[in-house]
Amino acid sequence: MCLSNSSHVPGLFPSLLTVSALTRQIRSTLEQNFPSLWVEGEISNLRCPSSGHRYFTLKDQSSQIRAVLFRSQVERLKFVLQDGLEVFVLGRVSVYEPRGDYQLLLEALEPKGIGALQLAFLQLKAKLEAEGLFEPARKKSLPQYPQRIGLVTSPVGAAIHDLLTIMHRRWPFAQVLIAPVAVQGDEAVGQIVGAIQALNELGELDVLIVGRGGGSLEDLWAFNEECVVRAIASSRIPVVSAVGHETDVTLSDLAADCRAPTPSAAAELVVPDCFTVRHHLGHHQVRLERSMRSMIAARTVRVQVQTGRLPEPRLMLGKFVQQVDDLERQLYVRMKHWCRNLQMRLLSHQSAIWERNPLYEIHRQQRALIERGTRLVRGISGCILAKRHQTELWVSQLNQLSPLAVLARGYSIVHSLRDGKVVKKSTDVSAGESVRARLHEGELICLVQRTHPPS
Amino acid sequence: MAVLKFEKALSRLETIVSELEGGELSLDESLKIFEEGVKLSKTCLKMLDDAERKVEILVQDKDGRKRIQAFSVEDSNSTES
Amino acid sequence: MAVLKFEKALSRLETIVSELEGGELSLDESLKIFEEGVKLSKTCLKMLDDAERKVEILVQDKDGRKRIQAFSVEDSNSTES
Amino acid sequence: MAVLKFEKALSRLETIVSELEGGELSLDESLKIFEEGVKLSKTCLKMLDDAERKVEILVQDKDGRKRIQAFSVEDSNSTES
Amino acid sequence: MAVLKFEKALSRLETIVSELEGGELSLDESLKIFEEGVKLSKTCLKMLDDAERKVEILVQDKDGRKRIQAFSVEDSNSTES
Amino acid sequence: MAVLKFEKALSRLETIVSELEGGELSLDESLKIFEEGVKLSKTCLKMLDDAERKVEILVQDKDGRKRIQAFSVEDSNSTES
Amino acid sequence: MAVLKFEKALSRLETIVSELEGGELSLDESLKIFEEGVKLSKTCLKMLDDAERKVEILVQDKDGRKRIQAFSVEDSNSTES
Repeated sequence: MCLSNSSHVPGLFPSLLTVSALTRQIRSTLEQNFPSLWVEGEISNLRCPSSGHRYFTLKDQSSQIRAVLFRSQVERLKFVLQDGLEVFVLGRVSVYEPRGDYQLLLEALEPKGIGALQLAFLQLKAKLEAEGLFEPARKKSLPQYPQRIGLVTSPVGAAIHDLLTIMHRRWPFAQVLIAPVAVQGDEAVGQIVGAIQALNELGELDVLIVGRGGGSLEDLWAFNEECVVRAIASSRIPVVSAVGHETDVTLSDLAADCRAPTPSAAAELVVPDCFTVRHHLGHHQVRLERSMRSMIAARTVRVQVQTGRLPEPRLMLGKFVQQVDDLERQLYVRMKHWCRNLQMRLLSHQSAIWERNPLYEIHRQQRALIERGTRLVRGISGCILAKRHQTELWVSQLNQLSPLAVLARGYSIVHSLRDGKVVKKSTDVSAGESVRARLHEGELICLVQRTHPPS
Repeated sequence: MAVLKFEKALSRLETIVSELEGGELSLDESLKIFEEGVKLSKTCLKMLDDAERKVEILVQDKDGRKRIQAFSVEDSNSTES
Repeated sequence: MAVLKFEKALSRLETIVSELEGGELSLDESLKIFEEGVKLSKTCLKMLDDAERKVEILVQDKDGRKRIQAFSVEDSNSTES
Repeated sequence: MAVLKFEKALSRLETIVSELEGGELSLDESLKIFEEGVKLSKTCLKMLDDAERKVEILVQDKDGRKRIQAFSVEDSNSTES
Repeated sequence: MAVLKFEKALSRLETIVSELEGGELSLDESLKIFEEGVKLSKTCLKMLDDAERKVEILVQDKDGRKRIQAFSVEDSNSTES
Repeated sequence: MAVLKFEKALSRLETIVSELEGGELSLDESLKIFEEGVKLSKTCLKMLDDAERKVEILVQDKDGRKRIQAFSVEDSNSTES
Repeated sequence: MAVLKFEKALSRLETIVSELEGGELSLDESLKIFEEGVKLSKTCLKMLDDAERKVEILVQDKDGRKRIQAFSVEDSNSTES
């Protein structure tokens, strides 16, 4: 501003000049001789003060010149100035009077070698990359089965037609909300950013598709604009970018959670195939049922196995029956044994009694008795015999003394029959009496005829 | 059920299938989640069957108020053609 | 009985089988747990039958029918192989 | 008699056998406890018969019967193989 | 006679044996206690017979029969083996 | 005769023998006592015979028979020896 | 006679035998005590015979006899085994 003011002051004193006058002359001279012209050089010593102007030195191998790019121009630049950038600049030569520095006042600035858009693209990409906007970690995963899908694109044209057609064919289930935007031109950036934000505010959307059909770099440029890229990156709803053709990658593509080369591709990417899903569901149902049935079957087998292991009642009880049988048998055996024991004892007593029966004693007594009987008989016999001997002794003596011997010698004894007296004198009897005369053998009965007196 | 997202349903279904296939569940639990799974799967299928094509467009009124209205593909076609 | 869980019942059945196999029990105890075991086994089988029926019912509607037969074949094949 | 436990009866029977074995009893006493023992053993056997009948009934339920036999066969096969 | 205990009889028998062995008795007394002894021993044998018969009867009813024979066989086998 | 004791008779006989030996008697008296003596001696012998017979009879009782013969034999033997 | 004890009779018999052997008795007395002696001896013999018969009857009791043989056999068997 100051420079432009001084350039309108004419020079009055050629010989003696004030610094200001000279400077003013130099300035006008320079400005007249060096109208707008293109200069090629490399940016260095770039300063970016808060005024928004850019100050730097343009240099080549051997020379350098100061250059200023005013804020209005800066704002029009797609790319960002930086040291070392080879540029073509369009500007006028002028002098900054307070310092006497001459400098180029730039009207335009183009990067050397590549286009400005290209450069801007690269610069923004580098910047956003440095910020980590494109980090895979930031990327949200897309819903597999989106119900509500937001479309940020132009409501007219083949792109949206194809997209809707494909989407409905694959996923009739989807509800689509179109946020119509201009996809190129001055309004595009603002509308796109606004639409993204509006759809985010609406909520209930599962995924956004932001994009347009193919076009030139310029056509697609809105999707390289920083605020669009940032809007995409900061969307709470996952964003699928679908810009242009396959070869064109925009910064929006990089910032989006997923990139589809074309809107049609985005449709296929965002929604699943309905047939596949049905199949998937069916498969799940099969697996559900199969696992449930196999679980039931496995449990049934387990129960059956356990049930099979339950003992046969007869076997289970058999043990107890055996116990009882065994005890009963023992009982019987013991009792029999006990009875037998008693029997043995009894029999031993019995045989002892038997052995000591009184028969022996009886027989002994019998023998003793017989012996006594013998002695008894012998005793009486002896007694009788003794008496017989004695008797016989006396009898024999008697016989020896028998008076019958006298008779034997011829004597006889006469007894009176009348009185039985022995007749010793003839007078003892009278004639006519009878007498008996005893002879040695026999007797005589005699009649006394006469008596003779003793002589 | 309307608020249940299809995806949530399907995900739950998948969890259920895994759990059932894992075989670590009790019979009761299995039956319960099996029932849930079958219902989910049917619900999902029904959702697919019942799906109606719905396309809307977000429009801005003169006074800047946003509004959603139906949009037909034919519209876009017709404008194109 | 309804509150008795299948797994608890099966586990109890297993315990009973072990105890019966151990053979350390008194007659009364044996009888008691044998009876319990038989009842448990029946209960378990009934629960499984019920579960199977429930599965059938859950699975067999409208278009479910066909699918189940298909499943069954598939299932039996898979166990055979 | 129903309240007499099998084990108690069996234990009494064992005591009786021991006492008979000891041989300290009189013939009368022996006979008396022998008689008691025989009755006990019959009681025990009757209890076992009753128990068996009861258990058979438990096991021979309608479809229970078959199943258990089936199990047995299955079981024996599985142990053979 | 019924009130005479077996053991008392046996003890009396023992006394009789001792007295008979002592040989201090008169013929009459000997005869008397010998007779008593013989009668006692017969009585005792009868009591044992009765006891044994009772044992058999107790053991041998209905199904008892078989079992006892089984026991006997078993017993003899077990002692043989 | 019955009242006459054997010993008295024998004594009388002895007296008679003595008187006869004395020779103081008349022939007639002698004859008389001699005759008495003869009678006495017969009586005595008869008494002895009677006694022997009585012994025989006493010994030869019904059941005694055998035994008595034994005695007799024994007797004869013993007298022989 | 029944009250006459055997031993007393025997003792009396002995006295009689001694007296007879003493030879101091008159024939009458001898005969008398001989008769007594014979009677005593017969009585005693009868007593002995009776006792013998009684013993034999006691000993030769049918049942008793057999049993003893049976026992003996059994006994010998049991001791053999």
